[in-house]
Amino acid sequence: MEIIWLLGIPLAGGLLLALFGGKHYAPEINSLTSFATFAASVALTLKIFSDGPMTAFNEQFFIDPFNVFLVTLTAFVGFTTSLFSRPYMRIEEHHGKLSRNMLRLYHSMYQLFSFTMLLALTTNNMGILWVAMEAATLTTVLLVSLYRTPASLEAAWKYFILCGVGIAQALFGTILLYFAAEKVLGAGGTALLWTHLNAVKTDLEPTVLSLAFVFLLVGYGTKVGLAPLHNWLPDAHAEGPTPISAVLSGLLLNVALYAVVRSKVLVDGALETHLAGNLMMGFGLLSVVLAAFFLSRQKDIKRLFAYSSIEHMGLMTFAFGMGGAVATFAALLHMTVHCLTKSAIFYAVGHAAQNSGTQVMDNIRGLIKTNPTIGWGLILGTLAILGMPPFGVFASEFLIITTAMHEHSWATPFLLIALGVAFAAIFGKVQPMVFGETEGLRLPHPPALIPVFVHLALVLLLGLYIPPYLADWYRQAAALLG
Amino acid sequence: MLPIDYTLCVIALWLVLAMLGLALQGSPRLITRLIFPVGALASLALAATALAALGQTPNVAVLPLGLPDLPFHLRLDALSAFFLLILGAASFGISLYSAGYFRSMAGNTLGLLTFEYHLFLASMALVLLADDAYLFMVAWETMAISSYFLVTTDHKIPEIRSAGFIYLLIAHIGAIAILMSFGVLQGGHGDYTFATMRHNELSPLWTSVAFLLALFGFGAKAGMLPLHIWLPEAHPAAPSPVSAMMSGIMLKTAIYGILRVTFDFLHTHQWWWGILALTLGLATMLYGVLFAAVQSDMKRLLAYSSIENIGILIAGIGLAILFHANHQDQVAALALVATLYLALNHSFFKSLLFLGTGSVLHATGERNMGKLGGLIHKMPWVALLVLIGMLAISGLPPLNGFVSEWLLLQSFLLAPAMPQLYLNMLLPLGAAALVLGGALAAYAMVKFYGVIFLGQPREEKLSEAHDAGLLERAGLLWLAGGCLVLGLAPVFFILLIDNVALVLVGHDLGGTAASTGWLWLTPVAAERASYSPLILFLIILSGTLLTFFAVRKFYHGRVRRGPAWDCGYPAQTARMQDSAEGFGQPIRQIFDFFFGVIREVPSPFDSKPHYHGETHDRLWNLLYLPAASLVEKLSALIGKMQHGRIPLYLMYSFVTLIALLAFAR
Amino acid sequence: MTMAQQLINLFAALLLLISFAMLAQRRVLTLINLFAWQGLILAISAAVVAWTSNQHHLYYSAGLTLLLKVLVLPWLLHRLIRKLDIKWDVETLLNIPTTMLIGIVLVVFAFNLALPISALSSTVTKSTLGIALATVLLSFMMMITRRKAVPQVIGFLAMENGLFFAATSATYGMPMVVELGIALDVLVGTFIFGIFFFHIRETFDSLDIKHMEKLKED
Amino acid sequence: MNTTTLLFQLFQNALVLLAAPLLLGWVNNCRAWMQGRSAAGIFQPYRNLAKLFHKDAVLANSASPLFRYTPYALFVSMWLAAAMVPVLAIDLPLSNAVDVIALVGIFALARVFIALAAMDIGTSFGTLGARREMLVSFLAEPALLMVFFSASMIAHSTSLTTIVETFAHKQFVIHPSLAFGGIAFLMVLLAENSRTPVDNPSTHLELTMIHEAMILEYSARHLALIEWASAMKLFAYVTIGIALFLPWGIAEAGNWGAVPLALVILALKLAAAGFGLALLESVSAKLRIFRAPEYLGTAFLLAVLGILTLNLLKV
Repeated sequence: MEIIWLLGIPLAGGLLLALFGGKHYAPEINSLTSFATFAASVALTLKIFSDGPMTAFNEQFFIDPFNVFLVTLTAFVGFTTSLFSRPYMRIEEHHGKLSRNMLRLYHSMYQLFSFTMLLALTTNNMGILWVAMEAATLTTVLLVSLYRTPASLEAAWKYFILCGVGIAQALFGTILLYFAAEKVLGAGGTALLWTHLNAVKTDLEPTVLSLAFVFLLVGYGTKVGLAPLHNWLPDAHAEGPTPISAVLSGLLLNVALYAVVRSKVLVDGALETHLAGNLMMGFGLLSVVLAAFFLSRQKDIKRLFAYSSIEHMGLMTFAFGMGGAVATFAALLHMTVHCLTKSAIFYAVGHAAQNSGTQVMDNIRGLIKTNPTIGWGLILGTLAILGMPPFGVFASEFLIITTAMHEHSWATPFLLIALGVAFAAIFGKVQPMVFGETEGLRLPHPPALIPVFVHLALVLLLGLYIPPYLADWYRQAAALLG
Repeated sequence: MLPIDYTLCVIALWLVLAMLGLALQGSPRLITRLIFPVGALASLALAATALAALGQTPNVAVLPLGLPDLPFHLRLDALSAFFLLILGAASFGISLYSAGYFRSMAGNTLGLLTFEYHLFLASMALVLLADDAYLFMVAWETMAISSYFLVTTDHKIPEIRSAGFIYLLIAHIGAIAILMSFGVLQGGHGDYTFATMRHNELSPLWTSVAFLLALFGFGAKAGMLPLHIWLPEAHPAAPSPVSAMMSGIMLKTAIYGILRVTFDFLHTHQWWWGILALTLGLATMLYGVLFAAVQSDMKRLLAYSSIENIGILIAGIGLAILFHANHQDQVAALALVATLYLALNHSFFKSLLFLGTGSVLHATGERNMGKLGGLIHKMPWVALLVLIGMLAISGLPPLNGFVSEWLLLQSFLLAPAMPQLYLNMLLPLGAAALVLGGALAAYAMVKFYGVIFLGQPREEKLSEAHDAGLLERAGLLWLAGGCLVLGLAPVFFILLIDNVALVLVGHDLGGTAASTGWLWLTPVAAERASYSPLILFLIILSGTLLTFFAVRKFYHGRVRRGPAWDCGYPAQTARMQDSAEGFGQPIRQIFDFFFGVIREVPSPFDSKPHYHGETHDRLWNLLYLPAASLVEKLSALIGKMQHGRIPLYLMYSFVTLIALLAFAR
Repeated sequence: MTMAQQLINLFAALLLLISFAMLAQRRVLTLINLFAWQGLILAISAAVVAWTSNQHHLYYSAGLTLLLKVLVLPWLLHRLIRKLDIKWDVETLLNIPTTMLIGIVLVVFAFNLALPISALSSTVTKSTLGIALATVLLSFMMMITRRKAVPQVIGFLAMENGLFFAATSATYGMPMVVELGIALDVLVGTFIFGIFFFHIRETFDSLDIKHMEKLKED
Repeated sequence: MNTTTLLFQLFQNALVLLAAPLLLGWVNNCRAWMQGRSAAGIFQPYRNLAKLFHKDAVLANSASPLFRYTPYALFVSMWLAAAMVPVLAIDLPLSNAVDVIALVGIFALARVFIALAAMDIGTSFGTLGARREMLVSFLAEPALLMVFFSASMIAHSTSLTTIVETFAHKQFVIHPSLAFGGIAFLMVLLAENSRTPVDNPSTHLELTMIHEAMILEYSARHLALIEWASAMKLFAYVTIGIALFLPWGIAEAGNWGAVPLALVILALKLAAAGFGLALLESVSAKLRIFRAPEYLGTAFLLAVLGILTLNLLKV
């Protein structure tokens, strides 16, 4: 029942906004819808929390602790981002960057996008999962090119082509999965249902599944932004409107990673080997290291943080790849804190860029002077994302690194060096933007900074104290993923 | 209520004060008149608690915070207690001083600063109490961040910004090393409480790895060669009370860390660790003091002198390790006591000196010693109190600096024969280096005091200089008094420190330290070495008075004032005194291979002669720039990957796919 | 070996042939026609599979394919090309013979990869999986080698065809809901491509993707 | 520590106080003789002091209290230093309160004060003198300490009493380490007491002077105290040398009967030492100030070498 609300609200909202999205009250509708979605997700969560995993609509939907926590997270960040996008988009409009029609497109697509993500998370059907992922691409690609500038077009095109091709590989993987499954489950509808696959995973044909996983990994991995498949990511993040960058970084990547992990569970069941894990660890490590070194060359602030997202997704992938209770726990925690922190950073970055009329870091200076809250939000968020205690990112990184230390000690030097380099690069660039002298202008509308500080407060909390119910929630999820 | 509960209360109070600081941004008077004094009292309470806890058995606490499987463990044993004592005692003076010092600061800046200041205090206390890796790292990095923001308080100045950046970067790298060290220490149990680390038995290889990582990590915070580069940048950049706290207290937390890991977690010691620490320490000391002697910025000078003292501390630790590894525990205890005592002393006199520079800065707005001078007439209080600190840091009897140096030299001298023959050679060399360092420190300090406070004012504006206010004086007095007391009655404190030595090396000086009464300091045995600062002091004092009145009695006390004679040279101006550079010139000449010197010397025919000289740290070019450029090169290489062409990107995924397929089947 | 099997294999061979042709083809219009032919063959093979293994939902997907890939998409592309009057020949990044050689290597690789799998297949059409994979890889190849937007898109759609072929022949088609979803995505995707063509066209007044190499690490 | 020892301590205090100028006078006399000048008589220092004490003191306008009270501190610390060296009898209560390290510390204290006082007036010469003094000291001090260390390593103690006791009791053994130490000590002695080759007490030539440059601004009783202090410093150094390198004939602990004899022997030793000092000064030329570091560095290295040989040869 909650599922209908959960999926229905954004869908309806999307269609509604397709009509009224250009009106001046559209942002409020947008936020309201997102809030309703969030409420639905909370209801769903409570339900799951009280009476365990469930399936719905003859098993087409499946909710367990793993995805329900992602659902809540997605809905929450979707909501806060909509709050942020209100003033942000107003200011963009005020600067004459956007027309009414563009706003209409933006608002309706925003809702549809969250719909597709929620669908991808809640569905039980690997095929639908694929469809939803593809749809997520389709809904965002036009938003990336919203400004119609050459750069934004180029970014969108790359995003479209690369993710399209990638996702096609994922489809092939899904087909192979089905191919293997129908031997066991027989042809027809049930053979793609994750629950059923999970039940029989040990009987699935290993050779097929290993191939299938390769395709799935390459496919969904492209959307996760694993190096060397990440090339669309910085462009798309940099050129799209900031709220979209925020949800892309904070949510879409998580959802893609979710898809990978779901497939990994099946494959691990079928193969005795640790193939899937090793592949993921390899990709993860590569992404972390490459991203870290990319960081120091960035000039555009949003690209900078896009690369940091790649780094962190790599870290999560690595952790999931390691497997085991602690590592998975850490990965889930990292998903949460990274999502919160990174979106908060993008909020601050968005206003910072508007404030100084550019995304080029050398021209952004003295934020603390012109707009203290933005400045503090940015620098605190940066410290948090760099894994500085007492923020939560440190907690998860602590767990990941310490686990890596006594399970794959060879990997830790790379991780740590990468973290060090990333720190030098990011902090060296952010500090002069925040501090120093400037004659900056104020914003025409008051910036939305409640979301920033709400997120940062949550991250801080998670660094100092993880509420017990949240903890065993993660634990259950970790147990599910094995 | 156990001592640890009291300490926790103090920490909580500090955190509350921090919050209040943010809340009361509007009313600076309230902040300076209320928050800082209360914080100071809290410090005092902390010091008292620590003093009480020094002799007691360790007591522990667990807070329901942190990671679900790893809540915050806290533990208060003699070692923590001792460093908490340092924290409390020094920060009492500093907070008192700050109450007066910051009164002229703008409201919102002051509010933030108050927040960071007390957060800094609390985090330092937590570092000392932490009993699991997670809490330790959290507190450690919080300490780094809060101090970073304190350093960059005046962030409008580019130098200060870069200083802050370097500081935080090196702190972070150090933290990473520390984390790795903990990772090694927990030895695969996956349990990160210190309790397990204490009981782990690691293989010699891994113990060495852990030790080296810890030395690196904590050394980075302490400012050990070659990781000292941030210190002379960051400490001067901060507002003086903060500099005082960083130099006086924060550096000690790094020493605490080294001691904690080396003597508490690692049970079997390799004697070469001792050699390593000793050499590094002495090198650091000489490096620091040489650079201190040639500085012309008074706070940089002090910062470098902090590097020197840190060097001595590390050398002392190395000595202790050496003896401990050779099972000569009594001498090891002696070396440790000396080290810890120096740590205590340094926290007093270095804070005192930094605060003194603060007052000078306040009164004149000038950090360059070349523009100061003659302030003893304008600010007698500060001059007197700083004089005490300066004598103390130069290691002159009967003040406290001398006691620790004396003890350290004793532990060099009383060392029984080592199994490793060449060590017997090396130790005297170490002693020689130590003594040389001490003498050079005196040189630097005479320069410091003489150029700032003595002579004639080098600038016009110095005539407006005013003495420090009441609260500042109170703070300075407390610290100066500490220097005196620690210098005159060392036996009490050494008996306290003995507990720490007992905890660390399982042996203490025992009764012998006070065998011949509290008046006499006899570390081993009366006939081997004894020193009674109080008697010495009394004799000097009474002697001086005696002579003074005797001269008055037998002759007269008549005095006339007149212009300085100066060999009858008529046209004396203030510019003819030695500038700071001038005073450091001999050092720069003798040890020129240490310094990268840039000088513009005017030609004899200049109509407007202009002299400019600066000394650089060679290591900067030798070590840090290459590292940075290496990273640059690497990222340039990797950057080529992102070539912007779709076919190329498609090719990446294509190749990846093919490769994986080939790999997977 | 039954009639149906032979038929399927024949179609598979044709499919492969066409994708090679596309790889080699220079002219956009012909490319589109080839794509249409591919779609047609797909549809028929789907129908045949449906008929032999009387899986009824395969008829629907066959019909869907006919509608979408033979009629709608080619028509759309034609209209586009007429609108944007792009009649030029397609320059490739690699010269054709090299492309062909690599293509052959790919095919061999694909077959090797597929052998153990199709050995397990219970369907009448075991050997086709390799061909499907080969088609996918070839279209991928094509996307890499073309430097104009439209051929790239066609390559993309051809890849979709390959996937579809795998779905129908190797397995007896995915569940209907999935099929529909995929079809929807393809359709929407093509529309969006269309929109993009116009945008790109009006911004760079050409559909050459070499204009779109600005965003990079320099 | 009983009353007798206390009394004896007072006696030695008085002795050094009075005998120090005498030694200075003696050295100057010898020098005069060797350089063929007519000597002023060995009591000249006393006359100088008396004269200075009677004069009115003149202070520079910019003089601070530090400048004014330094001479007293200087005087007392030198007195203390001289008084704590056991040359007549072994157990001096003071030398328990202050061991060799502290002794060096006291010298350093005095030096720092005089240097500060020199900078206080803010004349070019004062600062110049202070700088040079510190330059000399930061090399001389370690050298001196190293000499002490080699001695105290032989005696396994840093307390002067024990050291002297050990040496006095040992039947005559050549300590090669002490030989090095002896030379080093001699060099330090010359440097520290501002005599040639490092400094020249009898000149006010700007470019060469060190000690004199520092006390240029002092007059009358302050100057007198300083002069007296430096006399006692010389005395202290010479007696230290005697105590370390030729302690024989010193009175045993508690054996007060031997004190008169010891006194005579000491007088002879001092006379010899003073003569030797004068000889050295007459035959050696003053170094350029920039050479001083090399000279003192040599002293330092010699002292360290002494310790190394001590560890090597175990004697």
